Amino acid sequence: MTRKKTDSSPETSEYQLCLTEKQVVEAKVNKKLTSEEKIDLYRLMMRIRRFEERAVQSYQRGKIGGFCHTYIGQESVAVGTLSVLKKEDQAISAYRDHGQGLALGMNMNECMAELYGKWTGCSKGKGGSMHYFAPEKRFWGGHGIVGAQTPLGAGIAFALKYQGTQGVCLCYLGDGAVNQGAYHEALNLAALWELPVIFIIENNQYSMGTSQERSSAGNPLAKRAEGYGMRWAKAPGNDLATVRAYTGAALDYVRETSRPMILEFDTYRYRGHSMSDPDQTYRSKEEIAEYKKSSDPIDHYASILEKEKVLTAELKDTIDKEAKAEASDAADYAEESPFPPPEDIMKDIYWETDNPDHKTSEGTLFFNSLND
Amino acid sequence: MTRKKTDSSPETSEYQLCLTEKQVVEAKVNKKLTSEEKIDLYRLMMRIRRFEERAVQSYQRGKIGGFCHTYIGQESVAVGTLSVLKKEDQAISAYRDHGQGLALGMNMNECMAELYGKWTGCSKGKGGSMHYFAPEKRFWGGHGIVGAQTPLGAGIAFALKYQGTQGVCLCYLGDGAVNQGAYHEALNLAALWELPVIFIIENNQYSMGTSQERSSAGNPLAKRAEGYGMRWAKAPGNDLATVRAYTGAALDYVRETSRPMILEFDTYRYRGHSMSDPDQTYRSKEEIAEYKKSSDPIDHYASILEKEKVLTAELKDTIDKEAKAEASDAADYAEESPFPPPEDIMKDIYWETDNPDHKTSEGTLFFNSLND
Amino acid sequence: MAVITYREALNQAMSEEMDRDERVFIMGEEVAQYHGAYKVTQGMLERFGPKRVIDTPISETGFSGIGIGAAMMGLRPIVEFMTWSFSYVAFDQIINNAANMRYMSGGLINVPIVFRGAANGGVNVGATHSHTPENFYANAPGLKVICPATAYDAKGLMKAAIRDNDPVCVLENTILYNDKGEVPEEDYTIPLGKADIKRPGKDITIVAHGRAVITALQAAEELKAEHGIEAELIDLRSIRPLDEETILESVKKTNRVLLVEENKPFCGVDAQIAFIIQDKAFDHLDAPIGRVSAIDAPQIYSMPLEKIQLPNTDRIKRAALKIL
Amino acid sequence: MAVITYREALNQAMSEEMDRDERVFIMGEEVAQYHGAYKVTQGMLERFGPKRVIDTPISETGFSGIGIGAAMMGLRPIVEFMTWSFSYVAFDQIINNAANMRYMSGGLINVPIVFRGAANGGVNVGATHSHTPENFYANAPGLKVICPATAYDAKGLMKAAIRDNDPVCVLENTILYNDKGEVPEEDYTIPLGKADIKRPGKDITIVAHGRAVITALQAAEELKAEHGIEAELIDLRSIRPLDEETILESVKKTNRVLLVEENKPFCGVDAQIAFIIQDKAFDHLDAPIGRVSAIDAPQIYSMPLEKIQLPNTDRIKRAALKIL
Ligand SMILES: Cc1ncc(C[n+]2csc(CCOP(=O)(O)OP(=O)(O)O)c2C)c(N)n1
Ligand SMILES: Cc1ncc(C[n+]2csc(CCOP(=O)(O)OP(=O)(O)O)c2C)c(N)n1
Ligand SMILES: [Mg+2]
Ligand SMILES: [Mg+2]
Repeated sequence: MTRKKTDSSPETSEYQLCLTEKQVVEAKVNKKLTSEEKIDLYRLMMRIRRFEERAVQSYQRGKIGGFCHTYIGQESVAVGTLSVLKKEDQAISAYRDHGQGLALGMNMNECMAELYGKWTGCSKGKGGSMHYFAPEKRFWGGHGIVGAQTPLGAGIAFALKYQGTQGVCLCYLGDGAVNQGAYHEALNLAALWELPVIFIIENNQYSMGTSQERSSAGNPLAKRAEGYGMRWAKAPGNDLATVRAYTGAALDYVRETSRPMILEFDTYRYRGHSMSDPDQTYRSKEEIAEYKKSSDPIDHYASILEKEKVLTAELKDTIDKEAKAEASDAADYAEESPFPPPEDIMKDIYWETDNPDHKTSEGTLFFNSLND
Repeated sequence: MTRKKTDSSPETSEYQLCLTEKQVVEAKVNKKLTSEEKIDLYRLMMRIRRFEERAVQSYQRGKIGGFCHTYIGQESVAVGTLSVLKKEDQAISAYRDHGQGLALGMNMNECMAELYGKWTGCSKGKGGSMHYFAPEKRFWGGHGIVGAQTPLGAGIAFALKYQGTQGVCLCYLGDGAVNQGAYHEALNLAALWELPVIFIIENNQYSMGTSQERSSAGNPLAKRAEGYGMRWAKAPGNDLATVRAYTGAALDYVRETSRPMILEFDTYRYRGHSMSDPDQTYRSKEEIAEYKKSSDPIDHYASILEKEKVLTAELKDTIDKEAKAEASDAADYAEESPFPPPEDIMKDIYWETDNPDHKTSEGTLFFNSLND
Repeated sequence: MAVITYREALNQAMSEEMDRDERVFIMGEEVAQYHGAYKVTQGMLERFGPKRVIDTPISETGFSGIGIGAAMMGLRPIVEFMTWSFSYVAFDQIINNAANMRYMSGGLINVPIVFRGAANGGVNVGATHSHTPENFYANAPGLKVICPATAYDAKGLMKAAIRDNDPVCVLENTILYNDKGEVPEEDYTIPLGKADIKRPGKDITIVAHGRAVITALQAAEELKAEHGIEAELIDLRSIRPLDEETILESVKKTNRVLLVEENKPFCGVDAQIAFIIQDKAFDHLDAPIGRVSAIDAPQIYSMPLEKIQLPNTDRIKRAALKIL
Repeated sequence: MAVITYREALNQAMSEEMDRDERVFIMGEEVAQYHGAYKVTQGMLERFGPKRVIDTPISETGFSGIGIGAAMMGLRPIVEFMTWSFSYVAFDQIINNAANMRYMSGGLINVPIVFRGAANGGVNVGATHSHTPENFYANAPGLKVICPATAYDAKGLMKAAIRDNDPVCVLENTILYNDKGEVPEEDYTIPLGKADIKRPGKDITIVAHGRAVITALQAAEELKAEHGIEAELIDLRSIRPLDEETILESVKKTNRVLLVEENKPFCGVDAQIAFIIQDKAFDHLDAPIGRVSAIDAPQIYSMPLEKIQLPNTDRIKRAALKIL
């Protein structure tokens, strides 16, 4: 490893990374933003929002199957964290993955088509909403089993270190996922082996219908880091600048020391857990309305940019319209795209059968076929 | 639940339970001990030691199969902790379970016979060294999969609470086991649901050939409790009075509040991880010799009792001789006991087939038989 | 008889047993306040209170282990997996602690626990969420495994499972939850290990379990309508114990067998059934035993393709005709 | 040719592949400083250093997930389970992340990882430590599963597994580690999915895998000596992919089949083999296919009884004679 170590294991008082408001504002990653970049960030959040709103419509029209977990309300977390990544950095998420996918540059067409189960989807219609992938854009997937992506995230970090790069892996998980054994094992291994991974808890207050206090002992969740001698921070997730500042500071620390960290961002999801959640038993309509009104990450950023005179009412409108149009086009694209042909069921199972020229094994790999 | 709650979740500074030397000495559980009881405790440790030494011999003579993990060097932990239990309290352990079994009153015959794979063994020769059981003595077993007993321990506590008793479950695990996901889940659940369980980490410094620092990030191990808002303590495990004082204090707290705790005792194993561990790669002979000389729990307690004039050289000798004789008799008993008959392979699988009068199911439960 | 859904049947079974026996309780993710991800536990929190209807964190290893520990102590837990796919993070607890406990303790302990939840594909939730592990769990001596296909069976089997003194895995199916059927008002149980002939016939024996029973029944009707073939349809209901007798009797009558399941083929339940039939009714077979299973690929998301991947009436009829 | 142990063969295979490819590394409990619980990795830490020979905490879910993540990124990890029994705490990682990753990503990713370790009974370690999950893992499309029985096969198959671009589970056997056999000095691989006829014969086909091959070979010799029966013994070597051709050819010649495995019977590998044979060689069978598996109980500790529980020569001969 070529990484520099700047400190030994933190003293109790030093576990926590805290930024003052001033530090947030003056953070390098925020300071250096041009107006255009700010607008791009705003646009990205809006595109994610409009994409998903369109997906909701499509779901309601029966175009999308299975589970579909929207990210609406949480956009600032994906956009904020991923916007400060460097080229060699990587990301991996859970099933609520539309935000990360789009924020990493996946296009709406492939994302919408995946929801529709179409051949043109990012995973050829094989994965669906929960399983977006774009490795060439450094996105190692949405993953369906709660917490099970966290060892993978540590593994990606392991590879980055093994390969001698300076890259860091951002590994997202929910507030409910912290109680899976896999996460605990990943934390210990990452800390023990000094893997450059940042576990990002997107604390949207609920795991399905269960509030944090009904699922997790101890608070804040990120503080469990201390048990592993690991640094952590917790910050509001609806303010893009805050998210960027914390992620930037965390990335600096991790890049420098190759030590892992936990970042926890408070956020909120507006819709049910998935499209099939009636969302009636565990929180009030008022709670949702209140959050939307006071804390919506997109409105919040808009008002800042408006104050900064970076965003005009007109531009805001244009961005919105364009995002809606893009989402609508994506839905058309998805609609018009073909479903995978039946033979596709048997593809992408083994690298080997997909690459028959390099086949080395013999014998039967599949124990029935489409024609049986 | 009828338990009284005496406090709310502890403040950071209050997570840790610390006893001064004076408090240890004056602990109720230590104070009230009669000379006879002290001798009994001493005898129990010695009996465990001699039992295992005899088992080692038998293993070397090929009488015992598979894995056999001795507890030699750790006797004060089982004896100390279990000697302060009340009638309604329960215990469960990992595979290094001879100490807990004997300390809970299992007799040497059934224990030795189990090692020999004999029908007279506590588990009828079905479980072997790793799987001692004596539910009627409140011992819910040795368990072979690292960490997997910890949710069971929480479950036993769950039952104690559900049934409205004041009982507490002691759940033992090793320093290596803390890195299993199962343990993390058990901790969170126990804290969240306020289950009366004490997780006792027997920190013998190594998990097989891996030292604590090579397997666990963060230190002390028990401190991970704080992440779950849980109390903890760490104390030397070779001093019987200390072990008793800490366990007593922990039991009082847990009984009163129905909140779980973690207790960590430093201890040491003299022999290899199991009988098949050559014990050559990870620690020096000097390290072992030094510990034996300076910290042996039995010698240590003997010297205290000698100072207190409770133990005479003569009595010490008698106890030793008796323990050796008992172990030797147990080996004879085991030797002379029959192996289970072949038909026994098919017994104790389903309660139902063992209780044919109460059978409710029909059809085939077994898909081959001894006569096939 | 009342006509109720499969979901209601399960709910009634659990509620009645909880009425009957204080030691019975249920825990799992979202079973209480949310009334179950699939609403199987609707109303139970209100009826039995939070001591006996318990929401858990997302810690399958943890809470199934707690269930096993509590069962060792004499309680009778029902542990819901939101779906059985999530049991894979608790696999060790089920196999080693639930299944092996009695044996390792030389019979000193028994583990009266029910693990239950849905295990099925067909709802476009992709590879991670569509596992059907009845073959895995039935491989383990010490466990019992049942797969009810109708409301009547669901209730009777679930009640038997809860009263059983051994660990029982109940594999339900989200697609069946809304299916309605007649269910008697009075208390009844169905013994585990008793298959049910869902349709008598003489030309071919079709053996199925879980939702494959419903699909096969449809296919059988079509075989009759389209080809005049009378298929006998056996619903295993219980995988372990297994009603070999009913299967073999039917085979001896029809001499031809088709096995249908939603499992993946390699070492699926029907591999075992095929072995048993050829072993015990070899001379009665006029043709190789046929099998229709899920197509041997991870479960696909894409809606029209998942329909093809799972056994459907076309594939069943085609396979049956090949045998006849 | 050199005569080396099965253990040394595995060590050579891994070491040679690590020499050949920087991306290959090994991790697991006690693989480095301790040289492996069963000394399979003896000397590798010294040779390749701690970057590539890595001791792990007891966190099978964690480190197998790390292996999978690293493999997604293009590394080629070898993950040792001290025994495969301990893979049950990592079951989800293997099934969902290793096996399903390529499919869920529509082929964007592949996972070139080897999971290896011993999976066997017969050494008196009881029910929790004696699992043989080749049937479970081979059930999952996306995984490959091999079970070498000799030093030669172990080396050639292990090298092929490491070079393979898909996840491969290698199930070894602690009882075989000391077995010696001839192994060529030069580089060779054995293609996965190629069975090996360990003994030619004409009277009956015996199919086995893993240590059951060794037991069956002994039984075959005794059948010859005691009864003049010439059994043909097929060593599957690879469970998935499976060499159906070699099996079927043999069956067509001998017309009688006995399947031997150390798996528990219900849905064991041999259930599937039996299905395939009766499906594809129905008319060639003169008698029901026989099976000898571990006796259907959790693995017993008691030494003489475990000998009875596992397939032994007596049980194999008895079963063979029944078929003949
Ligand atoms: C191991 C496992 N158990 C249960 C589920 C079902 N499930 C999917 S998401 C979810 C809630 C997760 O909540 P959280 O981690 O807070 O993430 P959020 O949905 O809020 O983004 C549950 C219980 C699962 N996918 N995997
Ligand atoms: C899940 C699992 N992984 C690996 C093992 C093999 N194993 C048995 S004991 C042990 C070391 C445990 O060390 P520790 O927890 O410190 O307990 P100690 O042996 O020191 O009492 C290991 C790796 C196992 N039994 N279970
Ligand atoms: Mg959440
Ligand atoms: Mg230890």
